Amino acid sequence: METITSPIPLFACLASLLAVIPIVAFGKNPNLRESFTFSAGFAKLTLVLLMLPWVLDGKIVEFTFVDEIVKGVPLQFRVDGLGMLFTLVASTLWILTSLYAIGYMRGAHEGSQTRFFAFFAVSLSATLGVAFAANLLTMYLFYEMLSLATFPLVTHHQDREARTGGRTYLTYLLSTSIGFVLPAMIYCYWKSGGNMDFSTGGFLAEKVGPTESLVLLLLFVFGFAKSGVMPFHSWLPNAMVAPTPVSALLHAVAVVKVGVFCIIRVFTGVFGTDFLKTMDVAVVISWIAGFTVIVSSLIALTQDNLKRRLAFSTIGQLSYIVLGVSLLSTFGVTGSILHIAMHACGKITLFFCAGAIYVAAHKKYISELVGIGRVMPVTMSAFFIGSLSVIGLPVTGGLISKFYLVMGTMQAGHMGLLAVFLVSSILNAAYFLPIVYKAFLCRPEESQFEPGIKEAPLACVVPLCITSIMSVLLFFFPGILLDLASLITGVGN
Amino acid sequence: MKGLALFAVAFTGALLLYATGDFPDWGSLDSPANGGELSTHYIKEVRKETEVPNIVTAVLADYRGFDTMFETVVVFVAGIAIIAVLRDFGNGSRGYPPALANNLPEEPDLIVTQTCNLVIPVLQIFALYVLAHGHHSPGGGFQGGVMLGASYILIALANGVEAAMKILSERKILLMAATGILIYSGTGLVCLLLGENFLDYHVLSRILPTDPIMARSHAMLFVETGVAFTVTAVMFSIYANLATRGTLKGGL
Amino acid sequence: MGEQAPIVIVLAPLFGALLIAFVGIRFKALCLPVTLGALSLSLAATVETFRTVLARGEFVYLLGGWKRLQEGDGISIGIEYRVDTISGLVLLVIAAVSLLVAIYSRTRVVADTPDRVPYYYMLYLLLVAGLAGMTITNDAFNLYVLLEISSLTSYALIAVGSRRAVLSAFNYVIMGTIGASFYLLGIGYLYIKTGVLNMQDIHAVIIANDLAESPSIRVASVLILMGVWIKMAFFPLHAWLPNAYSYSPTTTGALMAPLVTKVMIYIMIRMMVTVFGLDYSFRATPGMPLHWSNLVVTLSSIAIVAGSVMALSRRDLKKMLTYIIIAEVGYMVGGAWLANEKGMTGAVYHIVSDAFMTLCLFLAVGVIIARTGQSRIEGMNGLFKKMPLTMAAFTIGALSMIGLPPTCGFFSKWYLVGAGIEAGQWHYVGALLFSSLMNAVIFFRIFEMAYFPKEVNEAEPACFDPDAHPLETLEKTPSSMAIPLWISAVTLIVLGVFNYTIVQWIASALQSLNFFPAAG
Amino acid sequence: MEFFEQLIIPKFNYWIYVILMMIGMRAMIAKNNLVKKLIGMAIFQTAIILFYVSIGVKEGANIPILDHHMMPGEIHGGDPVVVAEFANPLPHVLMLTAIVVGVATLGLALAMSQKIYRAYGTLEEDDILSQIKLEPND
Repeated sequence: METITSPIPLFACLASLLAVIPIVAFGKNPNLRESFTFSAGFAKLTLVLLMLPWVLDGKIVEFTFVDEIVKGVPLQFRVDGLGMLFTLVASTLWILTSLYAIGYMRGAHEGSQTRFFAFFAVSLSATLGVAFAANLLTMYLFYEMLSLATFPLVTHHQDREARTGGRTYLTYLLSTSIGFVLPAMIYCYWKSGGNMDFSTGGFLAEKVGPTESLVLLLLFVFGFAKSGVMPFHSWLPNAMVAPTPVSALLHAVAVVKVGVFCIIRVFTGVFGTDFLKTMDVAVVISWIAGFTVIVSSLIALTQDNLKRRLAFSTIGQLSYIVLGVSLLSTFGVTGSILHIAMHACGKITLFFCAGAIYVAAHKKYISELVGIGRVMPVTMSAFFIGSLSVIGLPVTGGLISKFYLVMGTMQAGHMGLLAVFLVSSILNAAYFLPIVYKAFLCRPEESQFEPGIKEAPLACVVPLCITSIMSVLLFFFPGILLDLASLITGVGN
Repeated sequence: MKGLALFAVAFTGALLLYATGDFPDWGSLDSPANGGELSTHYIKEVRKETEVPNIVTAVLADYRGFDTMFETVVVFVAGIAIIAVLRDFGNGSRGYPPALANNLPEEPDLIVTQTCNLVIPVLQIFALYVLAHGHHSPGGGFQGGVMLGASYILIALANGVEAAMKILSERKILLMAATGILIYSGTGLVCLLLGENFLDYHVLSRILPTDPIMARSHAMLFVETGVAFTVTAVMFSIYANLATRGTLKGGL
Repeated sequence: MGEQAPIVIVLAPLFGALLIAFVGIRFKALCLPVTLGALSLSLAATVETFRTVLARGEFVYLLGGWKRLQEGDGISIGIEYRVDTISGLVLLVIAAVSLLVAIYSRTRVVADTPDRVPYYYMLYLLLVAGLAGMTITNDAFNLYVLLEISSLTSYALIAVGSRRAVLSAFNYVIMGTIGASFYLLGIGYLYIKTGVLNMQDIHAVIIANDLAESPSIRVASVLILMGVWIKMAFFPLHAWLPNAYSYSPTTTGALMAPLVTKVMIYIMIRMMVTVFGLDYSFRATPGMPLHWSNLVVTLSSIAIVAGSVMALSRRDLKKMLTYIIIAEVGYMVGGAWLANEKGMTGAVYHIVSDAFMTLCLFLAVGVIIARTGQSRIEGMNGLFKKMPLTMAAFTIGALSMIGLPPTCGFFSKWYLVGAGIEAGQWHYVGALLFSSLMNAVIFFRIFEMAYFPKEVNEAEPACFDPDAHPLETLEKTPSSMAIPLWISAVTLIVLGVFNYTIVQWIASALQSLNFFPAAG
Repeated sequence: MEFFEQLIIPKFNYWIYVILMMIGMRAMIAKNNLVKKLIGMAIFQTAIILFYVSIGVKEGANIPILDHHMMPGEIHGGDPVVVAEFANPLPHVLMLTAIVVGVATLGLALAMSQKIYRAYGTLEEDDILSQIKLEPND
């Protein structure tokens, strides 16, 4: 594979971080401030797109900050297919979310917007850092940075509820990353003789035994608690106290996807799927993930708060990804990688809708949404498309990733897990479709809404339309994603 | 707590006694410390290397002169530390009750003052002798300094601290103490400026009319004088501060 | 300067103190400039020395020009200075920290001790001279003298504070004297068996005469260890530290907390490595029920856990930090005794990083006290809004304490945990992680308090010792306080990113020591 | 008896120093009165001085000052120096330092105890502690 040394990954990562300075400096002038957010967003996307052709050609873009931060391990960025896909999703959705955030924050009259946009930008930088990280240490660095940068976002309202939510948030994320990932990482460093690079297809391969592997895997899977694998999931519903744009981008795309992204890296880069196949340990992870899928879906059914229901749904969907990669089959891994993108588009649509409903009608609970489709038809149509994608029904992208996941399960020969997919799909349908049903197909007298209520501001509605359209488009044109995914699995070229 | 203290003490004692069995016998000539190369070198070579018959002085002020410089600094530190901690600068330092007034007898006792007046000059001259003759007999800067300091303490005892402070005021004390160290470290610094290492006295022969070996001997006298300055000043200062609870008024 | 640089490191503060004695008493405004000048000179000399050390490997300076006997191969008859990369690093830390704190002290010393400013700065400079001298010297007894200088000055620097400070200082005198006397006694035990005082000579004689198994040397090592442990506040012997540091004036705490314990740890390492030798320190002793180094590592695990738990239970910022120091001491002692090269490297690296972490936090707390008049956690409501820059620096310090990348605290933890795994000391690894988590809880509790407004926090009415802190508060943070704070915060990240360079320096000094694989 | 002959009689100085030191140390740790603690400290430090000086003793030796006829500059200069005739000078030098340190520490500690007395009106440790308990603190 050809390697290109270029500072573009650095610039892409820094674009949003540097934007913090003008954002804070022009905090008094909201329009100017937001214009910087946008220019940073477009700059970032442009930089990412610049690298896309290289990556699709099978080349690798590298940038090294520090040659050896500890012995044998550089602080380094390396853009490969997986990182590219994730970056593409995150930076595209950031622009949309920024637009949405402007509408939402102004519509809901939130305070401290400068701080909000500043930390939002920092979070994006950290996300890109994780995506580009060339080794475990670099990844850990940005992973922790993301945990901290999102804390002020989660606790944005600075009220008592926010404090509780923020406390849970950090307790889970920090205690797991320090308690589990850090020792596991240092153990890996020691075992591998000072190498932590992802590119070699598993730097721990052949260096650890089955028991060690299992323990390390468990430490990593639970340690990257952003992935929401049970029992370390409950920070996610609690983080829903955040303003909706945060929930949308961070807790459907950036933060949680960073969690599963890290786990994918652990499987592919730390151990290597080929090495794990020689031992029968990854199936333990599969079953833990499978358990999470079912249980979280069941919990989601019982939630009345819309955002909480979405949160539990997210937990389930994340575990799809963990499950897929832990199957170790090419289809499974492909499905996992695709699902990052597909679920991102679908879930962000749903969150956007939840936020739009809140801005327009100040409703948070599902039981209050009867008949809302009549007053907010655009929003609820987008919601419908989003839920189709999450359930995995045509004509949305969710179907494709789910298809690969199911194929992967069959390829790996775990029929029990196949049942998990089936049951959970039914459950997904069961907790989403009734909302849509009641929103549109209720009798007029049942409707809880006065006709006076209108759609949310344009800045809110446009992004959610775009993301829902993207969900559909991804069904028809998944090619580029498949190409990127195949770079990792090594199939299809 | 008391039990714990007893245990700690007993444990330490047992530990120390345990090692005692391993020591060379008391007064043995060939123990590592007494018969070792270091001690032997000092005794044998001191006359060649420094021309000072008093080996203790030679080791103190030359071989280990750097130690002694910091010893003097210890004295200096004690002086300023006591001032910094205890000295009452008369502005009711932050909420403490003002220091208790000392009840002095109206008149200093005649017999005591007269006796002291007789003793003090002798004491001071003897102190100077001890200082100056430190090369050839027991004595040196510390001993001479302590005696000089004692003479001032004697003045304070007889006539009250305030009377003594008229002779040696607080400002003078501080200057004197600092001058002592300056003499010591300045001697070293001159060596350094003449191009040799700090405290390498032999190079002073370039500015003193002597050979390098005698230069060491003379330099030792300088530094001992410095020590005496500091010790004198600080001894008196400690007494004056402690005796008056930091007020420097009244006296015992 | 070149060849004379090592002595200038120590002499500059000494002459600075003398200069203050001559002119500072009358012209109080000159005290601070003199202090800054002396410390800058000292820093420059340290840098020069360190550069020479990097070029040559080590730098020997003979005081009084007394060469070793037998054309430089025999024993030393005078006192010599010896700087290698490890002591050079510690010297750099001392010089840099003391200079930063001196800048920081501009408004504080006048506020805390208005009537004794010159005395304060004299003691300050002499403390720095003592610490630097301890680090640089190669003579076991000279070390004792400088140890006493640093002790006496620190007693006084603490005791100039409130009345509680005097009491704490008194306890410190008692404990410190026991510690220093134990050290002195240990040197005596070494002297009686070896007849020399130079550290390398002691080691050579122990090896040559095969004294390692003799009871005197054993007892000497125990005494010296106990002595330095008391001085560094290693866990069961820590009782003097929290009060002494928390009731002392701001500047004193900020100077002593980063330096004194760290220098003592350096002394311990020096004793283990230079005087007794690794072979002696880490070898299993026949007839001892416990492995010598295992025992110490176990003790340090206990120290780490105990320090963290005690820190958690404090409601006063300064007190809490002092207990964290106690836990951090456990990190370093344990690391040094893990009996492998990584552990030693980690311990030395942690000396550097912990010094700056502690400095950063103490400086930040000093600013908080100056601005709010108190240091209770309850009183920190809404501080992020009131003083965002200070709190940002505090956050960096706290993150480093917790051990998050890319701060230096992460990397010292990285090396120490790695060494613990390599040595198979799982309880030590566990203790380190536990302490990280505890620090996370401790600091996020503070962040939470400072981030959320008062009505959310339901703060208890803040109560505090009226004479512990200045009651008058500043309207804005003076730049003399903000700049050192920020320099220290940035240093934390710089030290983290360039940790490998530092570690290579440390390794170059450790290279000459043949670390053998840990037994058991 | 053998025990006495081998361990105590030839080393009695060391025994005495240990006993003195333990007395001092116990006073330092366990005494309630601050000044008594300081007296203990003085005993403690003096015991160490005794120990060091004991190291330097040589049986039959004189003080470590050379006679003038041994000095090279004198008329009879260059008489041989018999090492066994002079006590070991080094411990004396070291102990001069220890004495000075002892004085300095004691002086400073006394100053502190005076200040404590001024602040609390007592030098009994438990009285002071009970006063502190009444104050608001951590």
